[in-house]
Amino acid sequence: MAILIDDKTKLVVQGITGRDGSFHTGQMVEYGTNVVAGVTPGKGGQEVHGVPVFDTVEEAVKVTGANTSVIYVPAGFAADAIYEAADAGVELIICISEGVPTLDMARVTYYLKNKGVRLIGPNSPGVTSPGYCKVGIMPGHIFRKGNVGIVSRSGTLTYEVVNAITEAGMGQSTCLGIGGDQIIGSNFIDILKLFNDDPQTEAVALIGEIGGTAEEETAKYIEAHFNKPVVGFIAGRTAPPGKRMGHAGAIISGGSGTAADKIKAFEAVGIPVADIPVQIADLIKQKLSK
Amino acid sequence: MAILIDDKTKLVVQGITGRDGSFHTGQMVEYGTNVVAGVTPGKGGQEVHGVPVFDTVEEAVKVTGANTSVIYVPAGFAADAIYEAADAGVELIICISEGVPTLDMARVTYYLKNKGVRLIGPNSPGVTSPGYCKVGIMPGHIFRKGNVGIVSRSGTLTYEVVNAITEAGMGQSTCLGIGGDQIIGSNFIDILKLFNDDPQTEAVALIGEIGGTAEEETAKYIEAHFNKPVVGFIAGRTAPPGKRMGHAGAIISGGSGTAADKIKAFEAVGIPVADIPVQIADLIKQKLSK
Amino acid sequence: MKLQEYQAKDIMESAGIPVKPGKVATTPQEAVAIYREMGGQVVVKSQVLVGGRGKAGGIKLATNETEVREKASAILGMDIKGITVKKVLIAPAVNIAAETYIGIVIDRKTQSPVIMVSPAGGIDIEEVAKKTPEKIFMTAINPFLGVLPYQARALASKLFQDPAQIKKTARVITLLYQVFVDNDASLAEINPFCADDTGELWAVDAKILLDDNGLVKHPQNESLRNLDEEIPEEVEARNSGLSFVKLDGNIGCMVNGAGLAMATMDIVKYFGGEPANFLDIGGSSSPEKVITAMNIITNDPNVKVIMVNIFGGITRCDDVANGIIEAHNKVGIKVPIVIRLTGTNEEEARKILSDTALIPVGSMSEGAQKAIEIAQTR
Amino acid sequence: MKLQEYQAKDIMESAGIPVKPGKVATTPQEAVAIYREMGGQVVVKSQVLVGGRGKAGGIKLATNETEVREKASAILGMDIKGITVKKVLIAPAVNIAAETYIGIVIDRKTQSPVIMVSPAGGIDIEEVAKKTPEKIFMTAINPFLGVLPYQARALASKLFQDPAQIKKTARVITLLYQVFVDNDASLAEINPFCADDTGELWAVDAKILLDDNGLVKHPQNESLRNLDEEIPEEVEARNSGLSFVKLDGNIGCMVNGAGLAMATMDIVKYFGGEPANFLDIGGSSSPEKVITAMNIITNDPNVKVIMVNIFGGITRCDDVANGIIEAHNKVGIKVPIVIRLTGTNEEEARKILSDTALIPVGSMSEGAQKAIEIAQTR
Repeated sequence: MAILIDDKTKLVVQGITGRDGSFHTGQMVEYGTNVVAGVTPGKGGQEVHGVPVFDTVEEAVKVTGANTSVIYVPAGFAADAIYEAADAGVELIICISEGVPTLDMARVTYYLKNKGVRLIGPNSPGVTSPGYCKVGIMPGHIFRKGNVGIVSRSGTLTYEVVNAITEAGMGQSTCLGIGGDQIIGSNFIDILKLFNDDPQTEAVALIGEIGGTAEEETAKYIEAHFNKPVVGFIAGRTAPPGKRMGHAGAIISGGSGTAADKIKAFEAVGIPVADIPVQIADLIKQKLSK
Repeated sequence: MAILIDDKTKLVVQGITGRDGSFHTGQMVEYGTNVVAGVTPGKGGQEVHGVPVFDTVEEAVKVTGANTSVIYVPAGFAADAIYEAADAGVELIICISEGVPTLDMARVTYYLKNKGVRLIGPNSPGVTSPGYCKVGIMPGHIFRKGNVGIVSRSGTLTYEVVNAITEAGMGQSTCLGIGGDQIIGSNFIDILKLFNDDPQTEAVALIGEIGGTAEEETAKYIEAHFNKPVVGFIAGRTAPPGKRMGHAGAIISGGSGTAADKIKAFEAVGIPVADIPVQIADLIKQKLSK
Repeated sequence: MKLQEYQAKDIMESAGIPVKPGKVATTPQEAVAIYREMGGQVVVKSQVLVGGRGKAGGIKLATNETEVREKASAILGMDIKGITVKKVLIAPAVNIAAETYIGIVIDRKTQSPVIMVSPAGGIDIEEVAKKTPEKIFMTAINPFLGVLPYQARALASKLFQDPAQIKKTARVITLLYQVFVDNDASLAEINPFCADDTGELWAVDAKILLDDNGLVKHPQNESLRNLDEEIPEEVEARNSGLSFVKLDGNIGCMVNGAGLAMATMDIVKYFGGEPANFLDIGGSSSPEKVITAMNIITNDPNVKVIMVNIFGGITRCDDVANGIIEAHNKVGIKVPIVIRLTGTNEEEARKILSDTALIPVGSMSEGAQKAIEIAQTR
Repeated sequence: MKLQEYQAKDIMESAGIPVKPGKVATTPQEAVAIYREMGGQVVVKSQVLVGGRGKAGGIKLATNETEVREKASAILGMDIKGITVKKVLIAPAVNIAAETYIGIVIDRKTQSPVIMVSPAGGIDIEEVAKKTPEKIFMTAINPFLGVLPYQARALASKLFQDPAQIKKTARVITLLYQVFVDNDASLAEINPFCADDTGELWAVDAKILLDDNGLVKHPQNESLRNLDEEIPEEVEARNSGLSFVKLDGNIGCMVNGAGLAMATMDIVKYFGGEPANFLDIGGSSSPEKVITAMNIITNDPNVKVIMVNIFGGITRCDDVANGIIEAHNKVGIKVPIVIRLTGTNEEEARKILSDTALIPVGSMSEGAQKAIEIAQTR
């Protein structure tokens, strides 16, 4: 099964002729993702790694039946790309672009809510369902099909955890980054609902970081509604207050959003929190062996 | 039963301290409508015809449990009043104000669609369910409880029809004006759906006029989905093209929106069309006696 | 409210849409003076609010002062569909290589603005819609989002192939939408939107209709009204909060409510008469309004009889009755008045009207028939 | 990006928010010259991007030239929380009768801007939130609708009772929202928003934070940066597309990805070390970026060892390896480098790094422990 993407995924790549779009299209095709189309306005008719390029998402969807989109366009154009994908009837949009203006996202998320379209990101490393396909920028070789779902606010830190799980002899159902920005399309709870319903997923690793209160709300949700074992990690225990730690959303402000608060919230509902990333694999193993 | 308003209606009057708002509040109270609150910013604490006035709709709803709102504010403030009512949790909003800017209404209708709030109007004479209550500006004394539903783009023309039906010894389930503007909250089809489900309503009089193609679309809908007898009237057979006939929406433009087209569309699906308003009563009588 | 071409171009130009800078002249002398500063080939265009100016000879090219004087003289004072030309626009001519269409209207079905473009510009878009509908491309615009860049780009690419022209056209579409929204327009149109022989793009003709209901938000736009080309009675009616449309018949109508006013005209026609006008005195009618209404109707020498049809909701019948009596006294109405009053304060009104020269009737049908009978005998 | 009070006031004033017109001085002489044109009672306010200026003595009243010179001299050059005051704002004093609070922030939960108002102004809003949360009123704003008139009115009526003051405050709330949106702010705050003894309303202090991600839409706002008050290395990092935060430890960190960079700092601390910085070299890293990153880290004399931690996704390990080698050659790095590379093009990277002085490790834990060991022995 897996969540979000699987063997029914037909992908259109927005910004396919750019440096990142083109490179990762090659990587995705190589991994086995069914990349059916690319879009760059004015470049319709070209091909990238054998994938046909269209001028608009509407055409791409009409011709190829694409149902999922991944966005590699520069930050200033990301909102427009998301609207275009949503209006063209794409069901799932995965936005990799980093640095999208926060107010653009406030409008986008309101619009999509009313349209019933799911957005992952922006500032997401993408989604990988090992054995099916990968969408985004994650390195494919570290994955192995298995029963652990991974959801994270980070990119490379997630790979670290994936790697640890794979090296510990386990595997992943679906792994995704929800993005490090303040306003994002799907939050931890949205994704946990999917993991809850996915028979392949037997445990979940939740990788949070400083800033906001998403982890605290997620802890409450897990206590009330989530039926599978969860283990956690929080990045930024040593982060000073008032400083943006790379991600737009990773900032301790007005004393709220600290790692300590989040760890406390997790532990209060029985979610063990790893001290260092590699421990996550051990914690999951313990949970699953019970 | 009736539709839209009945004995469960708890009305809040927006713009209650204005000339029209105050006069018609008196009329509605006299007719037996349960007017629970009025709103005029800065005039909270006053009373109008025994109805308590609040500063905001939110307060009015909180204190009185109002579930329906009627709006008598000047055109430039109508959109804000509608948003306020919708945000306060009112389920049905009836907007009497005439001359609301069209683009304001484009925004309002999009907003309400996503909120699930029903709007009648603007530029509506209101809604009357004889025997239950009346909301708006219709003269109460011409009504009589009965089995004929009336839906109209007009105001006074509707009274003419109501009067004819009453004088012919019949009565009305619910009578309403959907408003004469280009963009309105509820159209003929929205209302016909309600009449279809209302056991009290046994026949419907549909009063259209020149401009747009709402009547043509309604004819198609009736043919496919509507189960009760319908009779029609179209105002503006003698209207010249390109001239706005009072209502913002009553204009024949580019050869479309003529009375002839609309009459043809009605008759094509078996809806008899009266030549003069008073004939509607006869046509209904014939339909109901079959 | 319709704007003249030059007014529409002024608005579009200040929004950043490429328009050849022209000037308006009311005399041939002014036209020549404008030409002296401009030089080259110019177009002399009559400024009237009716279509078909070109076919009527109201648009001419000129390449020197003599020609400008001749063409301006010929066009100024010309009658186009009943309107006398009082202004001409003098603007540099564009060497047209391609003519396209860009327009924005309100669409009742989607309840939103719709942008229409067509590569077949320069002719009436309704003609294109009839003959070659496949050449019209439409996009409904979410009123909260406005035109999105991807939408503007996709529409622009239906008009031009060259990437630079597509980019510029997308910008013009976005700016035209801004003009539409910022002025609460009901139509904003560039037809033709042209590429010249160097590839530059120009709005060669422009049309804007303003939403009358939107003027409350843009009172400054009231100054753009072209009262010259309106029927004076319609202007007077609007200024008094009445809605009036002149027709050709001899039975004056005074009604409250637009639908009932149309139905009243229709019933006059149905029984064999000819209505002289549409007149809606609206809700909340004051005696002053009724007086103005009576004045406007009786200004028309064709009117042989007046039919008053009032069904009171907001309008109180006694107000109307008082107004009619006052009007009678002040204005001295010479024609008979058939009057039907029903609804709020009907009794009071009847009392007010008793012992007057007015002819009371009990219904619309009776009123129409009575009015026709009187009109035929006078 | 934080703006100074005078910058925030300039923006608010041009939006139409009532602000007493002040001017900025960098010397006591300038302050006096400004005062000469102004007269009356003025306030001399230090312009620094840290809170608590009043308590630190950075805000003083003055009523004549001598006082202005004295206060300006005292404040200019003063140290407030580590920042040297280089500018003072001279502005007419307001005779405050009531102090309120108006602020707008982005709320992650509702995913929209939220307007907060409080009748308890003049103190830190977080204090109010803690001590008297019932005195804070919040409204989430639909990003498509903006502040609706009814919302502005309802919020304003929480601050004042007088109808005229409510009306003006509602207008200020609406304008402040416009400022927030037009500049893609992440915070726009007036604290205190005051009524003076005549009932007039004034934004007495103002604060704006701009969304760094929004600057792409408003490049002109880049000129508002206060580089004076930033740590030079952080500025250099930003200009090179890196994300850098200086800390107090002795183990320099260079990592790709913000989450991994935080986790690297955390693991250093976990094993008993002290990180010298947060440094995210981002995705798509070029050798040039790595060189800049190395330069920035080694600028810090505290740094005794560098821990490089790269997990390749977009970032290619061979790019990073090349960058480090180049940096070594060009910059001449004197401290040992512990390096962990895994992910895309890992093999190529390993080849590039073989036969160099770099210390390869197999995991984050190993890297952190190795780095700590080195730091302790140097």
